[in-house]
Amino acid sequence: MDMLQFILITSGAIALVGVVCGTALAVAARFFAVHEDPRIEKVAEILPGANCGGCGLAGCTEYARAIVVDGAAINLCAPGGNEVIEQIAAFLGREATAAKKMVALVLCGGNDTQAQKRHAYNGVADCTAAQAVNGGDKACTYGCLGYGSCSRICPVAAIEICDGLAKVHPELCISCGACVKVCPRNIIKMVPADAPVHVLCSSHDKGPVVKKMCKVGCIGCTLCTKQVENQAITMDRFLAVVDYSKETPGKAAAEKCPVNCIIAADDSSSDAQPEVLQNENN
Amino acid sequence: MTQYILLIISAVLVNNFVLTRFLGICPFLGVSKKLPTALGMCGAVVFVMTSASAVTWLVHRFILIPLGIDFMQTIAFILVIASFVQMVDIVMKKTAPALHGALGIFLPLITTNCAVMGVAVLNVQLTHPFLKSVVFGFAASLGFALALIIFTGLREKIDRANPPKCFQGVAIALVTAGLLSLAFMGFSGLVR
Amino acid sequence: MPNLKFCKMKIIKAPYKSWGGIHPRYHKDLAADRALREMPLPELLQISMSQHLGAPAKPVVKKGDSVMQGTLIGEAAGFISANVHSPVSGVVKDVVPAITLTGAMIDSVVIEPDGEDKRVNDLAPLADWQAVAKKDLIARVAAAGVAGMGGAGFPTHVKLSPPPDKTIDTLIINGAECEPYLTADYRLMLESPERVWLGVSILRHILGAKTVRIAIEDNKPEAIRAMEQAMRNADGDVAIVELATEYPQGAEKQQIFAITGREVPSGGLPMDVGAVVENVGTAAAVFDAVFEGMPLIRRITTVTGLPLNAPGNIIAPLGTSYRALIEACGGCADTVKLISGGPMMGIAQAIDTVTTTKTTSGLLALGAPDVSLYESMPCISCGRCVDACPMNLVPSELSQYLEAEDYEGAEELHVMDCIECGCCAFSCPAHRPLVQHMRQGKARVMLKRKKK
Amino acid sequence: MAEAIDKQDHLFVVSSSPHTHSGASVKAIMLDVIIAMLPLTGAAIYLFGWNAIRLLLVCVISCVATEAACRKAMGRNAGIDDLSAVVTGMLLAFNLPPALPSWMAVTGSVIAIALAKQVFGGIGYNPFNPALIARVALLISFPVAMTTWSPWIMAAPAAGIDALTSATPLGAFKSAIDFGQTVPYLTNSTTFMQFFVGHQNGCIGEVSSLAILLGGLYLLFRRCISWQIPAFYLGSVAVLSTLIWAVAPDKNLPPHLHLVTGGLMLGAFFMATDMVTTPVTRKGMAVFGAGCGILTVLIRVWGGYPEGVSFAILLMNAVTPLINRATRPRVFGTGKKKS
Repeated sequence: MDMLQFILITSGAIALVGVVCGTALAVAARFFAVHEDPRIEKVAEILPGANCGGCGLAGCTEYARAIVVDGAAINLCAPGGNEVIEQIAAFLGREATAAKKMVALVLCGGNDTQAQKRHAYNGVADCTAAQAVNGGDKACTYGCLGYGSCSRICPVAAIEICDGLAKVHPELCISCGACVKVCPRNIIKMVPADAPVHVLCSSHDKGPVVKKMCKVGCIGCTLCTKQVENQAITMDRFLAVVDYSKETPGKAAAEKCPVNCIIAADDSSSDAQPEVLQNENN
Repeated sequence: MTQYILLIISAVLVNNFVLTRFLGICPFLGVSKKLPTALGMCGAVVFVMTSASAVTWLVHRFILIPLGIDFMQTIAFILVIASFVQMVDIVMKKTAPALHGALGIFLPLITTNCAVMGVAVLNVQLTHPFLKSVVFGFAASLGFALALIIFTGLREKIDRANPPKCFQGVAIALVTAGLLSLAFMGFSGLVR
Repeated sequence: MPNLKFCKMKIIKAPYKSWGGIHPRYHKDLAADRALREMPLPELLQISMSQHLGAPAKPVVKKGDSVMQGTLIGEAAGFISANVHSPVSGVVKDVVPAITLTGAMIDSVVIEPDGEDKRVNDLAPLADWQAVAKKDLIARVAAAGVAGMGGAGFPTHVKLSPPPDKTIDTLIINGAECEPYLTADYRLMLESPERVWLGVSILRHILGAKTVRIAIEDNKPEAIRAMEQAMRNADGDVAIVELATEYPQGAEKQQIFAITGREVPSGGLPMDVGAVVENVGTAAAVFDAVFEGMPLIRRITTVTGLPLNAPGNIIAPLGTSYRALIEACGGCADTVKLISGGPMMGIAQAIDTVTTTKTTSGLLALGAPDVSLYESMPCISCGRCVDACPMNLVPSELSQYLEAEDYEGAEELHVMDCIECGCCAFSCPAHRPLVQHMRQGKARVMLKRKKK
Repeated sequence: MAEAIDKQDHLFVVSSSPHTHSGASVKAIMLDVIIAMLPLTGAAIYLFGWNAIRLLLVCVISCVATEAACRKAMGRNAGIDDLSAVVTGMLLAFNLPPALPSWMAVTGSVIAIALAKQVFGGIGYNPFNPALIARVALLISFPVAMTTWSPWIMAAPAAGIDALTSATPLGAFKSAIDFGQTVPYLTNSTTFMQFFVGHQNGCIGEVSSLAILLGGLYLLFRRCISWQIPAFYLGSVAVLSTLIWAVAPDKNLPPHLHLVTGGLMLGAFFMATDMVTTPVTRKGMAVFGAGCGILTVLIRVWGGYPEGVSFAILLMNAVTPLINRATRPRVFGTGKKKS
């Protein structure tokens, strides 16, 4: 038996096995075929794959299916940003409609040194749990409880608890909105990342009541509303509220605020937002 | 009959594929997070290992040996096993899409799984006759299934444990697998 | 009424043994021998519109109105809700949201009593209640704002109106009072057993229940004797059931099982097994509402606890502040924890200006030595909670699921069947806040179900 | 606890109900286990003298030190004050042969605490019994040292049985069977009582069934352990060994000797009853005990090792989560048709 013959037999035999197997597979594939739009997979690949649920669906693949099959809007993926929107638009031949970059913001400034407690809470260290036990331990019923439900649910660890107060790091936030949903006191809001001014308080209590409970709570003095034009800050039941659709520099308002619960863009980076993320181990 | 029973005990307990021979670790770690998924994996592995050991034996005995090309054993076996796994994959995608999704990448990974390959090669090495090969393949897959099911139970406990950061995830799972294999040492000498 | 056959009152042992349960230290001796007494009228009463389970009532008075004892001040808002009446005559000082015992902000009517106790007679006494239509009796119970006095405060008229496809054959009157410390029901049975029994007769008449069982734990022999005496002329299938002294024998589902052997199905109500359970206090309130035309405007509250100088059983008007109650019992030193209700299921209070409601069966002050703190130690799988759970759940496993926020897994393990009795957390050597885990799990599962 | 409250100033403590507690604590349970081990400690010292004291001290000290070091390294606050490391140390010492070098005992202690317990996050999270993991690891790593049985101290030549053969009864029996020799112990009627009080070779804590029973009864009385595990463990060993013995009486140990030799008693009362690694339901505990018994007999009679208690318990530890899952009690109001 010469070498060539041997090689031929070998490859022939293996090929035979391969053909038999291949045929069987082909038959099986025919009988058990599953039809799925191949574009779903492609769109899912474009999406960031964080599965954060910010679009309102169970995960990136589900969102991809919604886009391709149900024609859902393509600008719902906050973590992906404009880049992803453009890619999907190009792939599916749809129009790209950019969304404004939003970040989460905790509308409370009352940390443990500035806000009073009403009782000594003992139990599960979780905001929802603490809220369920006699309404939470912070004296102000609008204040951040600081047990970190938002920080635990955040998929990118962008929320830090400092001195009993949750703080969002805007540069890390992917605006999935998970924290907004989980907060039992509904004091986390999505705000435009470039908004110039924020009121860090959610209390609708009257001034004297607020004053008793918190050093940095909005007392409803209305001074700030007079510092801005076109009603970018308005009063709503003793609380100054920023209308983010109107862009107004708020430095003057921040300076006038007697309780310092208003922060304006140019000093927010140094003062209001701590730079270093501490390692949350418990 | 006795030899088959001993063969089964040996392959399931004494020389457990996962815990004593350390074969098939990849799906062992990969699909041990939820019991239903693990059970699905067990079913797939039992099917693939049993039928693959039968077919590889036939291929080896009636194609490779007569042609004198048993050095092609590895390639031929991979071909056969890969087709089997692909078959399971296709069928499962149609009949049990949820399970298919849960198994994910680990289903095709049986293809190159050393456990399946190992049973085929061991059959050749130990010169098992046909029936014994099939029984051995079946018993080995049962051993894999036993280890996987036990480990899945443990995994559910470990996933709620609180190991230090550097041990979280697969590391602690491997430690546990090691301890489990330590416990399985007790069966050594059971079949002499 | 059917044949008046005179027979001696039957006292039977509970025929079935319910599962699980614990034996806490009862401390009932603190207040058990203190006779019921009224307290001096507080300067202000702050009556919450959320006196009961369900929707808070709608205030129907405004600042400056003068009210009399029994004037309707809050109107039931919906089917599961109850009327609220003024407990005193006086002037409405304000209608404002105030913190209730659960920590929620609910509209409350603040009344300054004038001390004259003039009474309004909106509800005429129905001495011949047997001649009154059942429908009208239920309407009377609803008008009087009667709600369950055991602790949950479920509006009684709702319980008395089961859907037509449910037949109620058994009426159980709950006098078990298995909560440690509390003696309000005990004193009531001891001092006015006739009121209780007549109330029971009215309830029985309304429901048409063949079987009536008065359930009392066997650590209250005097109460059993008093009730036996009051019920000596009872006819039909009526008996006092002596329950074993074990917490939670007073829990509805466990009590029904101990007495009838029937299990209220998972997710179901007692009426699904043909039973209605009413507290002895509710029975007395029904009697007052029907027989005397008196709405539910006050209740017995056991004010107790080791730091308290003179524990007692106080008949207090609704809206009495906890501080006033404590002062009426001689004040106390060094309260670390103030609990509305008993130690097992009561609600810890943040402030003592909260006021009593129809459900305030007790006010318990705990000093530092009695307070055990929860720690989040890991579960050591001792299985004591499994032994203690009267619902046969596996609290250890459940709490770990809930800690991992696996709410679907917890739902499969029947977290919704948890009755929050506290047996698990009581017996947990790792001091895990098991009940809190369960509550959170239940809340999450409810939220999920609502969304669907 | 009191300090924590004092710090709270005028604020009331608020927590979810219940507001009262049975007073049970992990520490109290561990203390009870230590008390239950006192008769055992006495017996070990009486029988093995200095070696027992040495092993106990070495194991306890190194276990506690390892635990403290691990907690510190991991930056976890809860330290060694729950006494669980002391219990592990004592149990490990009881599972070691008297002449084992101290450094091996230290190695075992480190394995028990660091590898089998703290790696998982400490007490409550470990899936396997730490002391048994250490024993098995030592047995596999140092087979000679772990099976060198220097005889108990009182084993004067006058003793009725041959205590100086440097083998445990189970080991001597197994090798006798293997080499076709005459089987010892089968004829002597006083053997059982001698074994029962502890006159046999073996690990320092496993020889005296009497002392173990005393401790076990204390644990049962204090409700630290449930009766199901020891009862079903010993019961299944008794039943199975009776059956096997009845089939071939000359080749197998009689059941009453199975019960008092090797680590069975220690295992049934102290090792298989470790709360963390055993099922939580009563039914599960029964299954666990029975499983341990079956595996023990399986390994003793047919396995390569003369003794199977450690392996049996570890294997059952491994299936504990599955047992828990399978033996969940029927929830009130489910499963039964409403009446």
